Amino acid sequence: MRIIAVAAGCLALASCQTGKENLRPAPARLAVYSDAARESQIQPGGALTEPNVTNPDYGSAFAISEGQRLFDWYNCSGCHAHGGGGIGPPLIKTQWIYGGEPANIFDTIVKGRPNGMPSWGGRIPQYQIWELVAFVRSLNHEEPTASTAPRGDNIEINPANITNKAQGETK
Amino acid sequence: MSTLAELPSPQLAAELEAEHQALRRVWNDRGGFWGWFSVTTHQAIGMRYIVTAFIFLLLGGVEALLMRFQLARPENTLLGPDLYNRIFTTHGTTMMFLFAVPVMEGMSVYLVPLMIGTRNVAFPRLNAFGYWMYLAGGLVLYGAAFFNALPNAGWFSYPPLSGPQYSPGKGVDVWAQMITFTEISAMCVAVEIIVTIFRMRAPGMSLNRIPLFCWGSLVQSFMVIFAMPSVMIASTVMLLNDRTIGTHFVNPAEGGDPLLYQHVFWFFGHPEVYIIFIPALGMISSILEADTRRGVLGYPAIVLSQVATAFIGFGLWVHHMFATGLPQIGEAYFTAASMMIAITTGIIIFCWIATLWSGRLRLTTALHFVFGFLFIFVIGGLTGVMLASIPLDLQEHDTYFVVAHFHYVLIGGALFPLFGAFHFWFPKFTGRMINETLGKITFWMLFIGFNVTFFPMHILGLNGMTRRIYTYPVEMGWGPANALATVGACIIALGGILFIANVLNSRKNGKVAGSDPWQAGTLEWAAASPPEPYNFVRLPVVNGRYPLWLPAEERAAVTGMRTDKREILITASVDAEPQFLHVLPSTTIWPFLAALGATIGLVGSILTFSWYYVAVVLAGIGLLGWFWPRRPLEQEG
Amino acid sequence: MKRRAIASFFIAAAITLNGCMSTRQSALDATGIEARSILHLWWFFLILLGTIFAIVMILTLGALLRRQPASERQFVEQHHTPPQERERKLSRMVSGAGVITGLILFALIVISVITGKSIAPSGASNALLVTVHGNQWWWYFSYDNDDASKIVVTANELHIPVGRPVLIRGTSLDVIHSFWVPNLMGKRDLIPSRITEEYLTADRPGRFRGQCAEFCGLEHAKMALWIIAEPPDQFQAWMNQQLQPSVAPDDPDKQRGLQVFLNHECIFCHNINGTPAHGQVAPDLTHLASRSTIAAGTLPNTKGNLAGWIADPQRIKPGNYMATVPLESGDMQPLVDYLESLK
Amino acid sequence: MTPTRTLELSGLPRYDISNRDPLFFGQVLLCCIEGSMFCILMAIYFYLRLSVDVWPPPGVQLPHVTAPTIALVPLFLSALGSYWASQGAKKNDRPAMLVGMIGNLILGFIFIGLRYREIATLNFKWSTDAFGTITWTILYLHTLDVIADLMMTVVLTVLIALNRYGPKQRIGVHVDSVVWYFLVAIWIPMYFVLYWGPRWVGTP
Repeated sequence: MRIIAVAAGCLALASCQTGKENLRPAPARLAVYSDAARESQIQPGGALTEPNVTNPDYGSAFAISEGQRLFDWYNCSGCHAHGGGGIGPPLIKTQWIYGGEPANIFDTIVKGRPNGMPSWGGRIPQYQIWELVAFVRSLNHEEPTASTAPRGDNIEINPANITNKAQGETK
Repeated sequence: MSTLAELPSPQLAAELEAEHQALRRVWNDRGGFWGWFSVTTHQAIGMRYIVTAFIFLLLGGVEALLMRFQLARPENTLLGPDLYNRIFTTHGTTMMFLFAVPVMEGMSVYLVPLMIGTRNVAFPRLNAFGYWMYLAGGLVLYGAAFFNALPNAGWFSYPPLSGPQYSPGKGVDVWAQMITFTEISAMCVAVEIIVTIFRMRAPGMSLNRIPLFCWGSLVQSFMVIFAMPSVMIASTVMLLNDRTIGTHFVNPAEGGDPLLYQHVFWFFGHPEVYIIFIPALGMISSILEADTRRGVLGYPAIVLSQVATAFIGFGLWVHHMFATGLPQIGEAYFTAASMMIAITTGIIIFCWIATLWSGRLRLTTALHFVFGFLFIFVIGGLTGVMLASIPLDLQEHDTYFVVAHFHYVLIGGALFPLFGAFHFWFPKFTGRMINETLGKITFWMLFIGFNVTFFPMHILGLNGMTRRIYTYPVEMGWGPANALATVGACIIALGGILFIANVLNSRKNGKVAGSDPWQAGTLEWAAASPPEPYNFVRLPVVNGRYPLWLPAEERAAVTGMRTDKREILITASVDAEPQFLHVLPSTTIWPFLAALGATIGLVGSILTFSWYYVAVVLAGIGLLGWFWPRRPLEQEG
Repeated sequence: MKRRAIASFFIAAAITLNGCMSTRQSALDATGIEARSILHLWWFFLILLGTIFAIVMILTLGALLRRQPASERQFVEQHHTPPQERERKLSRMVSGAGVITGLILFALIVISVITGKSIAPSGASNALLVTVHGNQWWWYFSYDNDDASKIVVTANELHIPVGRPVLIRGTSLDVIHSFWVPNLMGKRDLIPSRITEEYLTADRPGRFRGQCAEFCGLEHAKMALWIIAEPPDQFQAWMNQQLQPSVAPDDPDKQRGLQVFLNHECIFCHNINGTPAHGQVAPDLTHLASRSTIAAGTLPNTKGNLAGWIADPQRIKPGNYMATVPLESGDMQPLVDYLESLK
Repeated sequence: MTPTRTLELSGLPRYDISNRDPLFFGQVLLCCIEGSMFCILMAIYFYLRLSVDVWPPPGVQLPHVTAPTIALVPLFLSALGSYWASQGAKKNDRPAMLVGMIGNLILGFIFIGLRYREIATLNFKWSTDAFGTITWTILYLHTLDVIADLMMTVVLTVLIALNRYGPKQRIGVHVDSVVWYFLVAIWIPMYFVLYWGPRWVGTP
């Protein structure tokens, strides 16, 4: 029985964040960083360039999955593919041009970067940026395995493919 | 030992008393803390199954009440969508996997050795292992509640909704692994029940003399053997691996198919209904025999119908998938097969009605439940015929009509017989009579409450109320019928409380029952109430289908078996001629330890695949201890 | 408690009967050709099976209530079986009942297969082809047309002409959904990577509600749709109007509303023809104001509701994918004014 | 009411090392469970095969056929070892049991070695696509079963070698051989499905 308790404890450690679902973001998490080009350190929610800012969504399977959806919906995959890169740099890697800490990725999304990465500040609220950060980091196994999906369910985004398939053609 | 007092010769009485003492020494389980984990007698384990399953019934019932309160009025905000989804998933899962199947298994484990006249099941340690796995599975599911990881994708968890992307978190993994636990347990019981019935019947109990309840258990066990692997594949292999290591069984982007899961799941899921229902048929037959004072009319017809039901039951899984738009010719076949099953169940019911007509009725609580069963189950069966018709199914599928249908079939077809059986065998389980007046009040509360709850759901379904919705707008007009259903659910709950109170009270204060309070005909009533751990001082010899209804001078018993070992008699599979003697293992802690090892590994594997290896190694160590020969070794020769 | 229960029961009964009069969402109130043939089959089944149920119950109660002769009683108590002759007679009756059951079921199978054939998808030449995509938790509809510029796309509300068969060709882009408008036709699952089809034909004008019938996640309960059946000329007029690009904002307030729309997250997901907004993952808003509900049938389409929905979608439909977009004070009114002008 | 008439059975044998033992029945039922699992997996294989045009999908090599075909030889021969051991068990012939089981073990581990080599050279993983998934699953589960039964044989061999055995262990040897026959037999259809199936009914 004690061993079960220990095993349950391990499960608890790994999944207390895993199971968390914030369906309705708290008002504080709705902040939008409208001043995308600003270089000042003072921002709502604390100094973001500080590399030791932790992602409030760290380890949340729900947030990672939301981030995965937004990654497609906001067409990040248009440039970065599904993490492999294309027009934009690949996101599955060890070398980060602008830093790979949560705060750096957050900063990159908010401010944009030269050579094509648009600034998402002013458009999407803080909570979604953190979800995207969590997803991007999960691509590099920097989120707990227990909260990361091993594969997506990216059923053809383009419905035309399905029609073709139904008519007997292969993709 | 009231039975000994009636014996003719004092010398024989002394002999029997000595055998009884010796058997008691050999068969009594060890006491103490570790002794509790080492039990291997079938009465103890059967009772643990039954009690544990009733606790899960209680939990599932509380969940049902919560859902009913949420739906009692339109736009209710008692439970949010997330909590509601988790609760209905847990309710369905609990009722199917942690209550209905295990409780039927528990009844079989307890009653089958008594009814066929032997001392234990064929594999007592496997039996213990199966129980511990079942308990662990239940604890895993409910333990997950503390980690916000209750499953939320429905009790059949269709992908892609239950897949890695649309069900983040560990809920569905917990669900899938819980299935592994309960299926291992079900398979353990199935194997030992089949072997027990085939190899360990009392001398003379040829196949055509097996009590109908045992036929039910036998058919059910065979169904478990062939159906349960399918759900292991669906949940553990397909779903869990898709979710944890990225396989593509159901991922259409890489050549998988979400419908494949549905096929594999329902290839198990439909037989599952009969796995629950067929033992209940056996219970009804047993109650009827005792309370009509006659053997059931058409014994061969009932047996063959049960077997046929089992066979057909494997051929109609697609009727759960009519709305998915499969090819028409196949659908017509599945319509026909689904309706055919009404013939076999119909014949069984006609046999029972004929039995009732020609018997001498004794209106016990148990017989009340049989009548309740007939009313409810016939409605459920007839709505089932409707659902087998594709056009009607297209309208009724996944609505409250289906919810009503399967509650009529499962509560009517399994829970009512089970409650009847529990009242009927209560004296055997506890040695005391259950209070019949309270029992009848319980029956009426359950019967009325049930119909008030579920009958309006037929109408709700036809009026477009779909399954698994956590709320509905006022304009739909579903409010009153839902309110009524909630009232009915409260009546059921009160009936349940009364039942528990009656059981607890009668256990202490009921009238002492004696070995055969109902003057029934089958062997379990020849054992003491409650049975001694070895069941019979001397194994009975059987000369007819209802041995206890034969004149006393025609009865016989086996002598010459050792009383210093847990020895049982192996008889021929068909005609039950004695073949050889066989020693069963004694109490042992190893099944518990093996189950514990498997549990640790399987729980870990919810997080990471490699924990399966831990499960294999730990369970392997458990099995090693389990099978390691004890000194002194069995003598040769 | 009891009186309330009785009262509610009568209300429920009254509603059931009443259901046949109005066009509430119900399989018992068929307004389409397909639904009607299913309904006829249903009444046939109900009457036949109801009779069988009554007979079985009479037989059961007969066993309970009949007065048993003392001789018979004694015989059973003694021999644990009735006299042989009686047993044989009962067995014959059981066999007879079994045979009759078989015959009735055979008839039911035949009639059910025939009905099934009559409603099954087969090539109706003049059918209107509509593609439906189930999404978590809304419906995408597009009217097929060889000319790509004439494809009408809408969401959650489907207009169909009365009397003309409509071929619903569906799939899903996320999880399995099920398309169901009970007044018109049974349900059809929408399955990722598969195409499923069904025909429905409205035989009178009206508004018919449907909803998703396959559990599809958090907001499965709030995934409704409306089918509006109209006479063909009205339907054509509606189509023509839907083909127009969106109404350009004609006053500063609405112009500001459009700017708010374009400058916020809205633009990533929603499409409004005639503006730069071309998001494809959420309902098309080009003619939002022509629809009667928002959020997949969750709320009536009014300015107040729309404002409430935009301000806090997670309160109204917790878990849905509409982002909570923080707006500056003063932005909401123009935005709502603009959206509600998109006739 | 214990009856007075008796059936005297003290002369019955105390065990029977044959297919009449309950353990044999139980093991046959466990094999039925395993067998239905593998049948369902093969059904899944064909279901997935039939739902695509190209099998295996582009970019995936067929599993090599040579190594698994060679591996059939030790597999079949090892069944003879099992048979030898089970005959020995029935006759209580300790050397025969030992020879049979050790032979079975050696050949069994050769088979596992070849299986390991084969798996190591597959150019796809379970996470590549549906073809990889089902092929890996069948291979993995069968390998796991074979290893589990070999472990059981190791334990029994040790017991017999230590002379620490009685009738129960002899029945164990007999039943162990039955399991091995099952694992050999069930592999035959799966061998054809996995290696020849895609070659005969796959796309050229």
